[in-house]
Amino acid sequence: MTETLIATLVSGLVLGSLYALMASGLSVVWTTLGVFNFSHGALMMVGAFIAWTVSEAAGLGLLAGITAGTLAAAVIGVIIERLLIRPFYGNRNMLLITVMTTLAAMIILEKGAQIIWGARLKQLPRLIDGEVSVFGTTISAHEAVLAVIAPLVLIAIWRFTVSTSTGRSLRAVGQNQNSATLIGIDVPVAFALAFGLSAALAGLTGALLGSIRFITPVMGADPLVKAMIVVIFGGLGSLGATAGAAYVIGIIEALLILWLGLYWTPFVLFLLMIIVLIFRPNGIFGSAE
Amino acid sequence: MSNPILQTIGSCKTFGGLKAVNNVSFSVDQGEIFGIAGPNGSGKSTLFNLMTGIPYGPTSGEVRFQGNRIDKWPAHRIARAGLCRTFQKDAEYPELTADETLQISAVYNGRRGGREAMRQSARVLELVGFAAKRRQMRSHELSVYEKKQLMIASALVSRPAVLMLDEPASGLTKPEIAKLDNLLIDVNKSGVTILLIEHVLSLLLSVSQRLVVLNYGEILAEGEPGDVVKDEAVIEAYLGGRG
Amino acid sequence: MDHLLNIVDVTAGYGSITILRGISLHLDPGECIGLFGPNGHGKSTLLHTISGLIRSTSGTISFDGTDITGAKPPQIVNSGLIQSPQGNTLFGDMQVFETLELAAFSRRARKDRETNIQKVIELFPRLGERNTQKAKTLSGGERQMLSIGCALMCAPRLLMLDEPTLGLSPRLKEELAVAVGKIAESGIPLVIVEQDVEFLMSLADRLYLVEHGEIVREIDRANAPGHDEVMRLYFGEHTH
Amino acid sequence: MNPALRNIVLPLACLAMLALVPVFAIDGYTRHLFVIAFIYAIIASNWNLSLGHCGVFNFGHLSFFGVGVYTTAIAAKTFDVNPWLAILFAGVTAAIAAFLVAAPVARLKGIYVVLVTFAFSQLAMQLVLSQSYITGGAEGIVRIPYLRLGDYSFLKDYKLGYYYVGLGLLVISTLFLLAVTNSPFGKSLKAVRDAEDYAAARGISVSRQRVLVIVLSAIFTGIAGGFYAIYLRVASPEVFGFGTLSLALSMVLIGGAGTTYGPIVAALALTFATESLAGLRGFEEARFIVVAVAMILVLRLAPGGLLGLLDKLIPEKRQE
Amino acid sequence: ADVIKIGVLAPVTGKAAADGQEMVNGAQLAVDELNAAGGVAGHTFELAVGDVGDASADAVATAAERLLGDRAMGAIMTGYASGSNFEIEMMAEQDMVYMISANSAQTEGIIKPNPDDFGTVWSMTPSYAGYNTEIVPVIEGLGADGKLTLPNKKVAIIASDNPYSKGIADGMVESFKGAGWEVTENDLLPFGEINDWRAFLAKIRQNPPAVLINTDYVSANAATFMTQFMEDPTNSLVFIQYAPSVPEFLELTKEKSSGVVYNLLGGVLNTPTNPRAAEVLGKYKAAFGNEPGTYGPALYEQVLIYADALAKVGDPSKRAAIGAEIGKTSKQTAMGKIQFDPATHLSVQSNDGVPIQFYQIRDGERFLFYPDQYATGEFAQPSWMK
Ligand SMILES: Nc1ncnc2c1ncn2[C@@H]1O[C@H](COP(=O)(O)OP(=O)(O)OP(=O)(O)O)[C@@H](O)[C@H]1O
Ligand SMILES: Nc1ncnc2c1ncn2[C@@H]1O[C@H](COP(=O)(O)OP(=O)(O)OP(=O)(O)O)[C@@H](O)[C@H]1O
Ligand SMILES: [Mg+2]
Ligand SMILES: [Mg+2]
Repeated sequence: MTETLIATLVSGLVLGSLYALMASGLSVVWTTLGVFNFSHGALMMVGAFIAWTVSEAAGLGLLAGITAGTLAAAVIGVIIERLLIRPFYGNRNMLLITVMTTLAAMIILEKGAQIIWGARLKQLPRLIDGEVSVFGTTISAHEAVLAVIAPLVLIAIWRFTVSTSTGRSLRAVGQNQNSATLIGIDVPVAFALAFGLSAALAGLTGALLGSIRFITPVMGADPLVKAMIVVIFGGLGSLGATAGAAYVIGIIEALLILWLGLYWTPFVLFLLMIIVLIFRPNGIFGSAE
Repeated sequence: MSNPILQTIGSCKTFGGLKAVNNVSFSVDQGEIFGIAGPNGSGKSTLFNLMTGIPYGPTSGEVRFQGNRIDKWPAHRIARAGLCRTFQKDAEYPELTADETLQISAVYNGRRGGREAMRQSARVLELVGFAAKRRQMRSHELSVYEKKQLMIASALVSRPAVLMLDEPASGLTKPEIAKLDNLLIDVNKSGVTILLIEHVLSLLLSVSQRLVVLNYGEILAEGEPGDVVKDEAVIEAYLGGRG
Repeated sequence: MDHLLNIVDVTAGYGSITILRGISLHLDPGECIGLFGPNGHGKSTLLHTISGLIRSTSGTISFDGTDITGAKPPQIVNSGLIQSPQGNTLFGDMQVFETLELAAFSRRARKDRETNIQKVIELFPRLGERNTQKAKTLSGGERQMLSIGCALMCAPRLLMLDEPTLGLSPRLKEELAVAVGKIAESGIPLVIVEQDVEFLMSLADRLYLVEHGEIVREIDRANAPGHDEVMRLYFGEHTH
Repeated sequence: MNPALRNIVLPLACLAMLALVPVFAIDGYTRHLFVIAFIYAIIASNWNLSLGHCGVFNFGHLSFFGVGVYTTAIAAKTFDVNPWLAILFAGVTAAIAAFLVAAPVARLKGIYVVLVTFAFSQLAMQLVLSQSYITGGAEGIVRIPYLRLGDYSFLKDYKLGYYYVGLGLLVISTLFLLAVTNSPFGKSLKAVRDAEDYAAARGISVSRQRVLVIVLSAIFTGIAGGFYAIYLRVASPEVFGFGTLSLALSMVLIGGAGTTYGPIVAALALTFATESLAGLRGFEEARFIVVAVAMILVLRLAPGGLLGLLDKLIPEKRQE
Repeated sequence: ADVIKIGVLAPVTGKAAADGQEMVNGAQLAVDELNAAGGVAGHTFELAVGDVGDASADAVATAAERLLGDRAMGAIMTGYASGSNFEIEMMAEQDMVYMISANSAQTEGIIKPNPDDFGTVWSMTPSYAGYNTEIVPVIEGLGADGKLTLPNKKVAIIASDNPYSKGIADGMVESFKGAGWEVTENDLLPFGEINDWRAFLAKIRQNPPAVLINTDYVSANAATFMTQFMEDPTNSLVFIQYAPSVPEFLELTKEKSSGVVYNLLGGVLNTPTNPRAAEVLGKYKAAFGNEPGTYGPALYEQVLIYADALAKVGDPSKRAAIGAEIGKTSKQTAMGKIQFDPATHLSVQSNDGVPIQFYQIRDGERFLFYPDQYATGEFAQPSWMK
């Protein structure tokens, strides 16, 4: 019994780390710019495909692949910001319109990827092959690595946005562009920066996912939903909240799978979330006004 | 002869450690103009908030209005009961015109039919001196002053028993303040009780019949405006040298 | 003519509406000018245009000899032309101190950030007390203080205050007057938009009366019409 | 352009044209496209009521449609209720479902609503899939009875009947929306959307308006779902899928959130735009890209939506 | 000579695009071949594609309507277009020739009540009943022949919540119970992407069965299942429904899938005794450069069967007649000998008609080991089993 429980907790942590990675980028643009980027999943997909092309097709090795994927996603992110977000700053319906434009971006990226790479599944090799045993439960070494990388990445971004002047300027721009401008922040640059950062995270996540899931044009859909859930559920306040939520959801999910089986887990998970949000309308870690 | 229409009894509002309003009790008589002054951050607006339940009620203490305890009522119910406030930050419905803004206030309070509501709106807008030619403009295009006018008008059109104004004169020119002065007197004559938060002394002192001064969330002084402004503590905390 | 700030025949507005109809004014080093006039007649719009938030449709604005018409706001701020906007809400979810630190954003400002913060706190002790509170929960007056504080953090070489006394208690008004006086003495030239004419006259060397987006009257200390004159101007025009 | 022209003459003219379409479009395919477009137009314009007018980010709107689809399907197939009645039932059940969602949502702000409503639609889908003995699970319900009037079968005449039923529903739904949005209630929605506290301070109950608007937006969405089921004679879980959602959403936003006719125009435009490209071989993915790009262009040229674009072309002279 | 359009209703975009594009390719192959041979009865052919995308009812209906609306349309082919096959109705209402290669349960459900209304609709796949029953005798047979040592008489089954997987799983449970086996696990998963089978596998490892069955036919899921099973394999024979037949499954799992067993009904019968299959596969590979799964060859054969019927009738507009002709088909195809059951319009399953084929994957090779008359190799005990 206890070892199954430990096994569950371990896989919960791994899940949590994955979710944290998926959500962190989304959280960055959301908490800074108040833009909900529906192309975030697609950016992961692009990262994965580029990584695959560089690493497998071109045979330059996995690390080169991952780097390329991250960078490529970042570039595309900046382009998306420039063409699909920037024109709508200050529009009263900005949130809604950008939902639409980023959805459009998602479509373009997914269909584009299908034209370029075709519909057949692809997969990357793992960072480290084989399994490691944590507290007597075997998980793939690759996922173990992810579980370590995720928190590090999160802490890095968090430090950046709260305690560096640049990081703060991103938050400022999101909250009041006029004031930001009046203290000399270059709003467009800030927006581009935030978006590039977020997209880079997406690309990295995608490239890492590409080794444990299959790379297809629509592979981003599920992570996007997960990320959305985590970000909102955590409370839109901060990255900390996002990370917290990621692990909470991960572990709850694992436990539910253990007790209810895979079939009813999503159902109950959603139910739980609705209930929590009814009682904590600003998310589990959101600061109550 | 005093018949209080609005009372707070030991009202408190705390934010974490901070006691923004600390055990404040006073009562406002039917038909008077009641002034509230105090240094910045002394809890005036918070007092309005907890009385109107927007966005929060008191942490503890009672609020009584026309004999009922209202501190647990939802905000809109309090408003309909006739406790109508304005905000310190200018608030507006960006996409609605002045007419529409007033129309909904009228309908959701007096529950009067659309046409009647329109007539009312026109009257009130004129009363507050809102330029007729601007009535069809969307609120977000209005100037700061016009937004203020509109906010007061929308309060008046919902036939309040008590009108609560949070710094209506801030940012107004002398002439505008003069107009506001007259307006308040007229409204008050028509039987509306007025609560007035104001830093513009000329206005505050000329209209209010009674005055409380808050400091650090507590009542520092209360009474005839004339006397209150002579109070040493008030001068020290609020008025400063000019007196 | 080497005015520090020189505005020649500027027109500007929002979309199809023109607000400023050919405004010209100037300010010399070490000088302090005041703008007053009825609400909604374009004072804030003028400041916005100077800061580059709104593009002027014609006319030229030059600061410190260089033409900044249509320059980008960050450039303008970097050159030390700072504005504290009207009724500002600042960054709702940021704490008071964070905001002040951030305000020293331009390279020029960043180097003496710490000393400036101290200055601001001296000026508004209240901000010290509230240092970790979120801006959106500050009281009206506190917000006003923070807004001015930010402007000071930007290491201004010319400071524009839009209705700085808005919502300040009488006592604080006095203190602010003193403070602004100090700022002026410290050699920073000022443009002050203000409704409280006493406040204005106690500080400004020259006053401009703004109406319908035009300068209708310039009042100089020299040919000072005196307080009542100004008042009359004021009451005189209010039937329009 | 002149408001009267814009709000009355133009729509009536369009309606007249739509009424005449079947005279020229005699083939089932074109008419089918119109029917589908009408259904999406109803979904989008009603969604716009909660999303555009009241700012409630209800991402569960399509699940009201789904509820409608299955209500009618089950009523007509399993309990052989008359299809016409079954379609009306859909409106009722959808409204009830909407009330269930609205209750928790009413207290939530902005983006949080997205999560709860999205979660709700997922729950709905899971229920449909798991209760396969009622809903047919992933297989769905097929061979649903079709519409008849007397002994006239709507399967005849290349969908002529369905065309006019669809158009009729769209007209009724639009009149309903116009009535709502022009009423003080409609105005109060915008107030609640833009300034909650202010609205509350003027006696408007924020949560009540939210609940109401969600329920109202569900009625015709559900009916449209019912019609969809009867028309295609199938109910399958894909209606809860993300594809339909994003399509409808794009119609709302391209049409212009907050306008009544916008989403309808967009629905027709998008349906035919996508379809006109659908025939091309080897162009299957590219066609989505083209449409997406078109969407972006519209949004950039007219953030106010298609109708906004119309106003730009024919600028209305503003009264100073 | 005029041109007859042949419609392909397929998920060319979206999740199932890989299948969809293979369907189109298969049909294209046949059409090119027919045209090269100068057409049929003086008609040449042209392909028209109707994309059903995510298979939402209106997408399917719209695509179908577009094809149906085309006056030159002679027949419509598909592997599968919707989960429910509801489009069969639309086809039948207009006497459109419509041939399907999957979802035979749904097809049967719609047609069986009154087959005469569906004279033009025919399914290349036989009833799936075989999937439910055949597995038990085959496995027990292996045991009896000593090719496989069964540690116990336990079986664990996991299915995904869609009619295909669920139906087959239920059927298997019946058969195994009937044969006196103990069903230790019988789990159901939500239909869709499954990235983590470990919870289920954990239970398996608690109580290892002799046979472990997964009826989730999505190749990605199956591949994940296989890799995660191999992280810590138990002493069980692994059987996966359909998925291993998809070429990618091999590419994805590589050596990890060595030993897994699957079966096919109406799949390509690639064996020396049916040279037809090798020929078709060869053509496909030559034309499109990759190994097809089932749908490429299936649609290729569908088009040719239609062409034969057309050749007999002559006039493409006599679709009812053509439908009837198709019904009479008796032809050796890549899937074996096709004959249709007039009661259900499904092809008939039998060892010398369309057989059920059992395969084992070993070192990246597929070995057909049952029925014996088609066998291309012996079954060998998987390396992870003792
Ligand atoms: N939501 C909140 N969270 C924390 N502190 C708050 C909150 N709202 C108000 N405060 C604090 O409570 C005190 C009283 O605020 P209030 O707005 O009532 O002051 P005020 O008297 O209206 O001042 P002013 O005249 O400047 O408007 C202030 O110090 C303010 O910072
Ligand atoms: N965003 C906007 N869109 C359209 N018109 C605007 C906008 N902002 C301001 N205006 C108009 O510009 C005119 C001038 O506004 P401005 O704020 O400059 O006046 P002001 O002199 O600063 O008044 P106040 O003393 O009240 O601040 C007003 O009539 C106002 O209606
Ligand atoms: Mg206040
Ligand atoms: Mg101003």
